[in-house]
Amino acid sequence: MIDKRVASMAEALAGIADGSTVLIGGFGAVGQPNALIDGLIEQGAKDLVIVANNAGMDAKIGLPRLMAVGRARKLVCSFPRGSTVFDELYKAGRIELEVVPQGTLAERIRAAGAGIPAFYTPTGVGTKLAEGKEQRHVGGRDCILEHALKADVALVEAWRADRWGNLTYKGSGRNFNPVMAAAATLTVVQSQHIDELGALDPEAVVTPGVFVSRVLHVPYGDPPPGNRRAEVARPEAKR
Amino acid sequence: MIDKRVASMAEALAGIADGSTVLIGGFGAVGQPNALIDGLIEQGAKDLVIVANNAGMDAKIGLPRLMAVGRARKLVCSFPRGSTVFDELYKAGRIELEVVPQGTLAERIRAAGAGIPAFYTPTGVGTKLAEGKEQRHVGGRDCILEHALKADVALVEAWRADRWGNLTYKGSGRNFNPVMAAAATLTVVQSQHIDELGALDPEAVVTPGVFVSRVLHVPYGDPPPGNRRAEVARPEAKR
Amino acid sequence: MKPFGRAEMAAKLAADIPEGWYVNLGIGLPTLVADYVPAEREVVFHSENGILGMGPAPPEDAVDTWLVNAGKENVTLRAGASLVHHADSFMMIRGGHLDLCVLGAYEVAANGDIANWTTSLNDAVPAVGGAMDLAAGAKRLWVMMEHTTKDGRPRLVERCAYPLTALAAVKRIYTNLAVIDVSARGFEVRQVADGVSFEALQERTGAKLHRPA
Amino acid sequence: MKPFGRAEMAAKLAADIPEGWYVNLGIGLPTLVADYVPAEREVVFHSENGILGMGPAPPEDAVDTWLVNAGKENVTLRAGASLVHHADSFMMIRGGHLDLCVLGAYEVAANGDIANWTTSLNDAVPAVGGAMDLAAGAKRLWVMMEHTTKDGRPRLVERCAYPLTALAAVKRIYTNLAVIDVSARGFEVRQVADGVSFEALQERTGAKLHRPA
Repeated sequence: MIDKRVASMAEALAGIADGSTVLIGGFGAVGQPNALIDGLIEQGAKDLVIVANNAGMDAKIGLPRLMAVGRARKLVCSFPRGSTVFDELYKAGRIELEVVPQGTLAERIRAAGAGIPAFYTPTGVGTKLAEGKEQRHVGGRDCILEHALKADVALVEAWRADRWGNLTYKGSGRNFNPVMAAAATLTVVQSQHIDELGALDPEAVVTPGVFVSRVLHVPYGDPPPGNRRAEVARPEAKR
Repeated sequence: MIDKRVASMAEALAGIADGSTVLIGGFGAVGQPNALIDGLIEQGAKDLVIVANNAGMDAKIGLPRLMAVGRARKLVCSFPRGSTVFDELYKAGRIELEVVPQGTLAERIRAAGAGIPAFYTPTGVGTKLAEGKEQRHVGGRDCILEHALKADVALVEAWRADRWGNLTYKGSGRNFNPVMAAAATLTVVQSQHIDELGALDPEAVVTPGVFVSRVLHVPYGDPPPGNRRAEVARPEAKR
Repeated sequence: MKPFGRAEMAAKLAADIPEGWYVNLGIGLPTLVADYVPAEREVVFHSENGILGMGPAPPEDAVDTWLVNAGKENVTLRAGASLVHHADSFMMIRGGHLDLCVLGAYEVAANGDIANWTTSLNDAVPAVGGAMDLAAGAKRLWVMMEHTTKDGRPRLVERCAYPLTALAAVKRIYTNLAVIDVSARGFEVRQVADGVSFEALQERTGAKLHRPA
Repeated sequence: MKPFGRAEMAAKLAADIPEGWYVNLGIGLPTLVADYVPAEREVVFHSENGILGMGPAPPEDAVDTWLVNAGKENVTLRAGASLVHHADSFMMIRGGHLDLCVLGAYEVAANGDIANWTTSLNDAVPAVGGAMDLAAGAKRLWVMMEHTTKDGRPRLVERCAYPLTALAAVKRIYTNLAVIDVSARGFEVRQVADGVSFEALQERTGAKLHRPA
């Protein structure tokens, strides 16, 4: 019987080595595998290269805490702004940063999962982020060559999972999670719900189990409220 | 009001020009937009470059008929075998053929939809299909450079559609359809069912409407039975 | 001189979006535009994090915290919405499927170059988000920004001083003083705020302005 | 000499697939393998056209014609199955996520080269399907084929004469006469059919055979 469910956090994160590249899903506070990140701090792996869209907000949980306790050597990220923890570490020269355009980041991770070692893209041409990259006119546009971003570990938050590792997500919690799940050697999932095999509609599975290594049941609850809308005089007739 | 539904086949296929590159979904008989192909014959566009996984089976309908009446200049295809119509045209030198590995075909079409003009892949390296292609060692393997396959038109069969052009598929009818829907300037859909806007679960939409131009309601029915299994002595205890 | 307010800028831009367009609104000022598109004119709003068909902010007592936009604000879904993952979401952006993207900017040059992601090569924390993908990928890029910096330096310039986001990408600019097209000739003034003369606008602009052809 | 029958070849290969593997079976002979994996040993079968978790052929009175495998035969779904589009399906193949692919072949060379898609450079209609993707992408490639052609020429050769499908890809070969590994040394005989001597096998093989180390 294929059973990717694990009973404990220790089992979920067993074997993650120092120096690993770790993909972490989530966008804002939604779809962030915070329990797994806290587990990774416990687990003790250090010198990590973390790949995540944001550097996190709340210093007390998840990614900022991982960085605060000094486990991250480098952050690969599209939008590291807003994290006081990262800010201080970065200014102190205690963490490296690779800024990657968000779409290029998603595509580089997808490429790793899809066996595409490199691809051309017009995104970033003529900017500071293209420095040192091969440039080429292809398909009628100037492009740069970007490489697959393959990882040792992916930490993923799902809404539903079964023992084969099939996953669904909730709302905008999907974001980077399905893309990252396919791009790592070891993909560890914290899932809000665990279903019987066969309970998930085959048409509705977003991440097929082939991409998943371990599933831990973490009834994490809902994410905290998002940011407040910018204050501005609103018109009478809203859409 | 956004309303991509059209009332007639003529409206669905209006404006398709001679010389167009046309993506046609389907794998075997499943998910093939046969009504649209027959409509395209009626519409009259000629000198077409057809991109499809198979060359079709039944000479009386769909793609083989399109080729039989001389509208296709070239077929881009992974598995053109099994079509007597194509066979005869090809042997008579009356149609060009570009054979593309099935995964490279899917990825080239996906790349067109994703704004990736070219990518490297190990598939095909050292084979006849790599001839004339740039070869490069990248990501630790020998790879060839493959280009996006962008099209003027995509013909797609869907199971459900709404007036915004959101689509779902049925069973293995998904195949190339969602990939092709995103890769053409004009994407025309024949859908078995038309739903009210909002009836499709946002989590279950496979092709978001942004990729779709026109939707025609064609309650086409079920595909014919597939091939028979190869005959062989079967063991007592089947799985 | 009576400059456009932020709400006025947003309304003005919203009025220029025809029904049926697929639109991505950048975080900050551009987000306001959605409030000025009436629901009966169907415009489909996209958010980088995988939402197509985003609706307005929810009432405070009915917030679904599983739905955030690119600015991490809670949002709603309209009928007809769909949810996709990040690679599929950026496929819409990078594949040229969005009709319009609206971004804020530090500077726009007369050739359409845009600088909007970092104010200095030695920024403490540079952050680009999806700006480069949007600027390079959308069918058209419009910018919403103040016409000048707080200390009066022009943001519409001959050549951007700040690090670029994309080359020759901007098609139109909505500022507190004017609406300006970026054409082959450079900056073309479409509209000015009440009491703003062409000459006064030119004075606050770092590159030559043209009257519409 | 008592060669393995087709069913026996399929059963032998099936016995070598451990529980938990993700497996793609090529059209034709390899398709039979699935029938010999008992349901209680969970092996997940993949089909190029977007099925993961394929089950056996349906009973004749309960065919869902919306489900076909790569050979266009009607199939079923197991509990735990999922359906994806073609690019996502080939992502599983090309991204190295499948543990095993089993293909038929015209020839396999001692260095693991495989020729299985066209028998001549001037074939009337060449057709490759997913063979090149599978051969280049799966974690391991096993081949099932007759040991020789109908007129007795070896299919296990020093160097393929037919157009190649992939370089150095094959790890093991199941023929009607033997099971043979492809190692750094070349062909290594794991097992022979009853009454087939090593010498008789070598005679029917176009490259040097090695006894297992």
